[in-house]
This record gives sequence, C-alpha cells and structure tokens, in this order.
Amino acid sequence: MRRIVAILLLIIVAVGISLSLAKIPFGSPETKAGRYYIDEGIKETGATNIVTSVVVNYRAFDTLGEVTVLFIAAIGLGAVLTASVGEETRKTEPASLVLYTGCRLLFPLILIFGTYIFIHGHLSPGGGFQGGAIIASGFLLIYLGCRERRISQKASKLAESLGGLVFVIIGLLGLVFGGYFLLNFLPKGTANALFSAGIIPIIYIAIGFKVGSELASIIDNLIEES
Amino acid sequence: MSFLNNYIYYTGAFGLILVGLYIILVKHNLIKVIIGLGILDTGVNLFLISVGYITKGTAPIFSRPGIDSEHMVDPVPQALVLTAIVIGIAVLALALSLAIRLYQHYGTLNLRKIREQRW
Amino acid sequence: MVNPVLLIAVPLGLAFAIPLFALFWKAAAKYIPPLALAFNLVVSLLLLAKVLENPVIVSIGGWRPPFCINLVAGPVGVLFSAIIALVGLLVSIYALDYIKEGATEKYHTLYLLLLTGATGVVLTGDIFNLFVFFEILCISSYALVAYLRDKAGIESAVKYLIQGAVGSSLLLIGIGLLYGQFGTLNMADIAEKIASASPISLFVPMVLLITGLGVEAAIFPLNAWLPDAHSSAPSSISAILSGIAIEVGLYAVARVLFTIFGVSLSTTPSFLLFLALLGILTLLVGEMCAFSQNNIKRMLAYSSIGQIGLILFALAIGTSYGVTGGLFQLVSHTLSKALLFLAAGYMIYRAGSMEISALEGMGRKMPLTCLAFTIGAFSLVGLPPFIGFPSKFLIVRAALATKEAIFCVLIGLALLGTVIEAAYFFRVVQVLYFKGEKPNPGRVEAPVTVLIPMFIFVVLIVIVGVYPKLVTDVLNSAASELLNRLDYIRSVLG
Amino acid sequence: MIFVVSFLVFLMLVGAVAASIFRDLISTVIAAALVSLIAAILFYLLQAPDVAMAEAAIGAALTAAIFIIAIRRTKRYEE
Repeated sequence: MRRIVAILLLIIVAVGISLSLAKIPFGSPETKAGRYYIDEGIKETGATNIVTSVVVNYRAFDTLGEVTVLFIAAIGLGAVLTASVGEETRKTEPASLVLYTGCRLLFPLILIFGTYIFIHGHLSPGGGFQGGAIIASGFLLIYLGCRERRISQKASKLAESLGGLVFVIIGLLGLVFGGYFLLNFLPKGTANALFSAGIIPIIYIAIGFKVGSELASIIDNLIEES
Repeated sequence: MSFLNNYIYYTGAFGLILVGLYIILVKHNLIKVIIGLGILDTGVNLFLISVGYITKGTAPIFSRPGIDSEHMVDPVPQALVLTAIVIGIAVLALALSLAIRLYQHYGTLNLRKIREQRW
Repeated sequence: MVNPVLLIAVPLGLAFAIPLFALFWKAAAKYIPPLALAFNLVVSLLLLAKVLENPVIVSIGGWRPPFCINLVAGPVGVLFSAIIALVGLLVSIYALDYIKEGATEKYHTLYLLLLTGATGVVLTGDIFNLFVFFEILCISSYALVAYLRDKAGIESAVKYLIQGAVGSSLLLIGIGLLYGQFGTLNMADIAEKIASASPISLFVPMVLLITGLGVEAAIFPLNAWLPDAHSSAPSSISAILSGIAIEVGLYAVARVLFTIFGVSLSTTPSFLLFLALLGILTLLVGEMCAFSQNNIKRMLAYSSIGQIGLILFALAIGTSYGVTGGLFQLVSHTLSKALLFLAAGYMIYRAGSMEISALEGMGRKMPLTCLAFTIGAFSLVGLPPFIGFPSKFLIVRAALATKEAIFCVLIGLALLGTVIEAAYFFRVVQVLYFKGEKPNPGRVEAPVTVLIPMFIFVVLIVIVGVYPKLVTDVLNSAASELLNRLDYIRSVLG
Repeated sequence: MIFVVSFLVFLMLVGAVAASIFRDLISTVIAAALVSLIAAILFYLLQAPDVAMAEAAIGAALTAAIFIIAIRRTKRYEE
C-alpha cells in the first residue's frame, strides 16, 4: 500500500520535473551571473580559479553560512552524543604494528597534502573544504590505526572558533575600511602568484582549519564508545 | 543518440533523486533512510552541475595565460554545489548521531516498531 | 550609519567565540545570547525608523546587486528581525535559569545560531542565500529538539530531520530550475525576468519551492513533524519554534509567492483562493486536534498549526488589508504563543507532568505564572483588550471587505475555529484555577529570571492590544512592500 | 565518449537501486559510496574539478566512514 502511494508520488514528481526541464536545454544554459564572473573575475578578485573567486568573494556570505552549518552540526552532534553519567565505555583492541606504523607515517603526509590543497585554492582546483576534508580523513586514519591517540578536544575547539572568528573579523574589517561587509580590501597582486587575490587565501586557510577540525571532531564524537 | 547527448546527465540526476525519495518513503530502517537522503543529495548536486554545463566547455580556471574564456562552464552552480555538499554531510552526521541515540533508547532502528512502542 | 549586515555578522561572530570564552569562564556561554540579541534589538529599532521611508539595500563584498548577495532591509525584514531579537532576548533570559542539565554551553550556542539563521532568512535578497540561512535555522532546531536526549525528544527530532531534509532538497531542486531558466539567483532579478517566462515552466519550480519551505512553515499536509517536535523540545525551544521558526517559514513562503512569482489578486486569483482554502483546512485540522489533547504542550503545538492556517488565510486574501491583518496576526501569535510556552514550561517543571489534569490548583501555587498563561490564552483566542483582538478583527474586516461570498464563508469557518480554540483554552484555565481543592497548597513562584520575561510579554500584549496604532504604521508599509513587487525590484536593481 | 558516460550513469543508478535492495547495511553503504564516487567522476567530466574533489573526499570517503562508524554502534542488518 505504502509502496504504491510512494510510486504514484514519484511518478508525479518525475512528470512535473521533466516538463520543466524542456526549458533548460543541456549544454547551453542561460548564464548571466556566470558570464560576468568569468569575464571580470580575474580583474576584480585576482584569483585564477573562478570557482574560488565566486565561493570566497562574490558569494562569500553563502560560504560563511555554510561553515556555520557545519559548526552547528559538530556542536549538535556533541550535544546529542555527550555521554550521560553512568554509561559504560567499551575497551578497544590495539591495532597491529604494521597498521600502527603505517598510519603514523602517512598522517603527516596527509596533513601536508591537505594544507597544500587549501593554500592553493585560488590558483588550482581545491580549497578550504576539500583541504579540510582531506585533513579530517588523516585524523580518521589516526583513529582507526592508533586507537589510544586522541586529538585534544581543546585544540580542535580552538581551531574551530578561531577559524570562524577570522572569517567574521575579516568581513567586519572590510566594513570598516570600505563600507562593505567582506570587501576584498587587500591588494590583489598579480594573478597566478601564490600571494595574490587579497583576502581569498586568508579566508580559505581559515575555512580549511575550521572544516578540518569540525569534521575531525564529528568523527571523534561518533567514534567515541559511550 | 541525440537523446543520450542531451539528457544522459539529467537522467542520471533524476534517477538518483527518484531512487533516494523512494528509499525515504518506503524503507523502515532509519540508517537506510539516511542513506536515501545521501543519494537524494547527490542527485540534486549532479542536477545543479549539469544545469551549468556548456557543450565542449572547459573548467572555469585560468591555469595558464591565454585560455579561451568563451567556452568556460558556468562557475556559479559549482559554487552552489560546494555549499550543498557540505550542508549535506552536516545533516547526515547529525542524523546518524540521532540514530545512535535512538538505538540506545529503543534497541531497534525500525521506524515502524519504534512508532508502535512509544509512550 | 547602521548597517543591516551587523544583525547577522555580530551574533555569528559571538556564537563562534562562545567555545573560546567557555575555555576561560564556563558560565560565559549563557550570557552571550542575551547580549547579542539585545544588540540586535537596538540595531533593528534604529533601522526601523529609517526603512519606513526607504528600504536600505546593502551588498556584500561591494559588487553591483545582481552579481552579489545583497541584504534588503525593508519594513518586512526589519520588522521581523526586531521581533526575532525581542522574543529571542526574552526567551534567552528565561533560559538562564530554565536550562540546567546537559551541555548547556552547546545549548546556548545553538540557540543563538538558530536566531541568527532566522534573521538571515528575513533579511537576505538572494534565493540561494535564503536556502543557506534556512538550513542554519532548520539544522540548529533539529539539534535543539533532541537536546534533552529522552525517548520522545530523539524520536521527534528524527522525524523532523527527515521531513526537513527532504523539504530542503526539494527547495534546492526548485532553485536549480530557476537558475537554469534565468541564470541569476538574485530575487529581484528573477522577479524582473519572470514576466517573460511561460507559466508552465514556472509552475514546477513554484510548487517545489512552496513544498520545501512549507515543511518548515507547517502548511497542512506537510506538518506531521510539528506536534511531536514542539511538545518534546525544552519549553524555551518550543517557544522559539512556535513563535519564530514557523513564522519565518511563512515569511519565506510569502516572499517567494508575492515577490518572486508575482502572485496577486489581479493575475492569479484562483491560486490565492486555493491557498486560502489550504489555510482554512490547516486551521480547522489544527484546532480540532488541539481540542482532543490531554498533554498541554501538544495542545499548544496543535494550536500553533491552527494559527498558522489563519495567517496563511489572511495572506491569501491578497488585498493590502488582508496582508496587514496576516502580519498583525503573526506578531500577535508570536508574542502570545511564546508567553504560553514559557508559562507552561515552568508549570510543567513544578507539576512534573505534561498532562493537563496534573496542573490542577496551579493557580494558587504559582499565581503570577498562571496569570501570564491566562493572559496569553485570552489573547490567542482574541479577547479584548489583548493583542489578539485587533489582529483577528482586522482579518475579519479584510475578508468581509472583499465582498466575495467564498471569503465570507471561509471567515465563518475561521470563526468556528476560534470558538473551538476558546473552548479548549477555557478548559485549561478552569483546571488551573477552579479544580483541585487543597486547603494550603503553599506558594512556590517561579524565579525572577523567569518572571521578568513573562511580565514583559504581558505588558507588550496589553499595550499593543489597547493601542494597535503603535504597530499599524509599520505593518501597513510592510504589507505594501510585500505586495508592490515593482518597487522592490526597482529599489534593489536601481 | 557518450557511451562511457552512459555506462557510468547506468552503473550509478544500479548502485543506487542496489543500495535500496541490500539487507546488509554495510553493503548498502558501500553501494552508496559507489554512487558518490561515480558522481565525482561525472562532475569531473562536466568540467567541475573543484566539486569532483569535494565529492570524492566528503561524499564518498568521509560519509562512508561515518556511516560505518554509526552502523558499528547500532545494528548491521535491517529487520
């Protein structure tokens, strides 16, 4: 019964959407905003990766909201999963030596790779979110391989808070100096250089730390035996 | 052939959306429903990216000077999808933590059984 | 120069800083939300005087409007942000004493972020940005509903999360369809271009957007999550969810319908009629269910559904009278329902049960709290001299002024709903005061931090009820902002 | 080229349907991760390398990991 209703509903959705898809031909979209960003992006923001200039400059407010969403998820997950008094903890077996050594060897390399990704976000594909996710996967490896090791809760909280604060404060500095929130008030430099594009790399580094520590703390909270 | 050329990505995206919705509507296991939410998200993201594609386009990155900007794909949907992916994992993580708590309270993840034994 | 972006940036920054403060001083967390919301209230009131003449449009990042995200602080946006800051401030004072168990620091952070998200939704002028702030609002409310971590809380949070997540996916598909057709995300820009599009290709995105936003706004077929979520959250959160979250959802629906799609009495009367029917249906279903409840918080939650139906009906009348009445009813519902949940929260805390029968004789144990509850109930029913009376009166007058038979019939049904509402609220008041003969119950009043916010709510309800002129100017210009989309487009795009 | 894309889309949909059929939740998660991974390849083919990276790192790897952690703390088989 439930299945039939569900399938009927899905057919309605499918028919409705395919009707409106006729107006959006694949391969030749109407791109007013996108065209503008491609044409003016380098001149106005100094970032050669246009996606980055959209994410961190033209639509930086969305990105601020997005890191907030992740922050909420990390905090909410902590609030839901914090062990109440009296819950027992299970013991875990240590991993084998090969796994242990392998994880410890790989971990710094993963960190460097993640950092590289978010520092070069304005030049090449990648950025704060991707780099942060890679760093978090490094922590995941540590949790799986070296089970007695934990990142300190304090350090991860600090990185979360500071990352978010740097983002907001840079935005407010733009308001102070130029009258617009999140204005790119630093010199743009020459395109394709590491030190270019004004506030974009700074914000992406802050996002990288924030996303990395938040995803790591989400994994930490989930994995904790409570 | 021209149907494939024009609609294959849309087909994939809406296939995922429909399968995701089907899982959410029909399945009783909470973890499975959450997986359905994940599949639904992926479908929506694929749809958004396909909306911005330009035939024979290139990525919107000026990695070396003198790249033809005429055929660059639209960067805006890509920015939107980056946002949507992160929001998606935030919702999934919160949902999983709720699922773990729910299991501790009820000893099952079957939503129908949970509905029967509440209060 | 007061910049509306401060309304979002400052609370956001303070919320990020809460874990940092908590490292040094544990109790700091609970004082930050009142501080941030007091700041927001001051900024909103300063802005309110200015936006009555001209809307303040600020762009983020300093680019030209269609190419950047911009905030539109018109009368509607600033009115809502002032209400959010006011109710949020009072409820956060209430929570100082009310929230004792669990990870309180996390509660306060999530609480502040929820209200920041709500402020963002009402101020933004960009449809994807609206989605992002909507997610902030929704995700923090999922987490807060589950805050007590009891069986009911977790179960209803799961239900809420699944329905909300499906809703936001549909919303995102709708946004994608709009972007594919118009190549822009700015609401004013879309609204300008929408006139040249064919109605069939607009219908599907409109349905998707309304469905996605309607989950949060609790419009009739989409509100299965509401009674559970509102009744099993902590009472302070129930007050915010009932008083702010659904209203913000309804605002988003109104903004999408009136501003983006240009639904109006002259172009699409049948669609408005459909919405009015939906509103009355929501109203009747909500009030009937509320009537049969024995759990006081579930009763209040169902009554919220009924009120939302009434507001939707008033908005769907589509005349400037009707929209003004809808907004007025929205304000009155926010104040009254928040007061009711706050008072009920402490009575439940004392009685140890949510059953209405367990509250017998509370009128002698906690006279002030019960008085506040009674005033809230009378105001919601629409008795003079409280705020509910002028707002309901305005809606009735607007419905009769249309001079159409169907609206007169519908307003008759709405009045029937009010009668049902009066019946169940009077039953509770009777239980509070006239049941349970106990010679010397002993007075145990709620603490001062709980009484002060309730007192301020009561004062506001009475003052606005006696002098509705205080708010009608703002409401009138807010209604005309919602209805005159051409002015909106012109003021944003220049 | 178009046939490669069609094959990938077909594989992706098969993965999604498989995710809805499996009773073992670990298999379901792996099928869902396959869907994400193919979606990442499709993103790359659609000239969105940024999104492809994010989807591969977040959508396929981290999501699968947190699902498996959550399943370990609850129940592996669907009833």
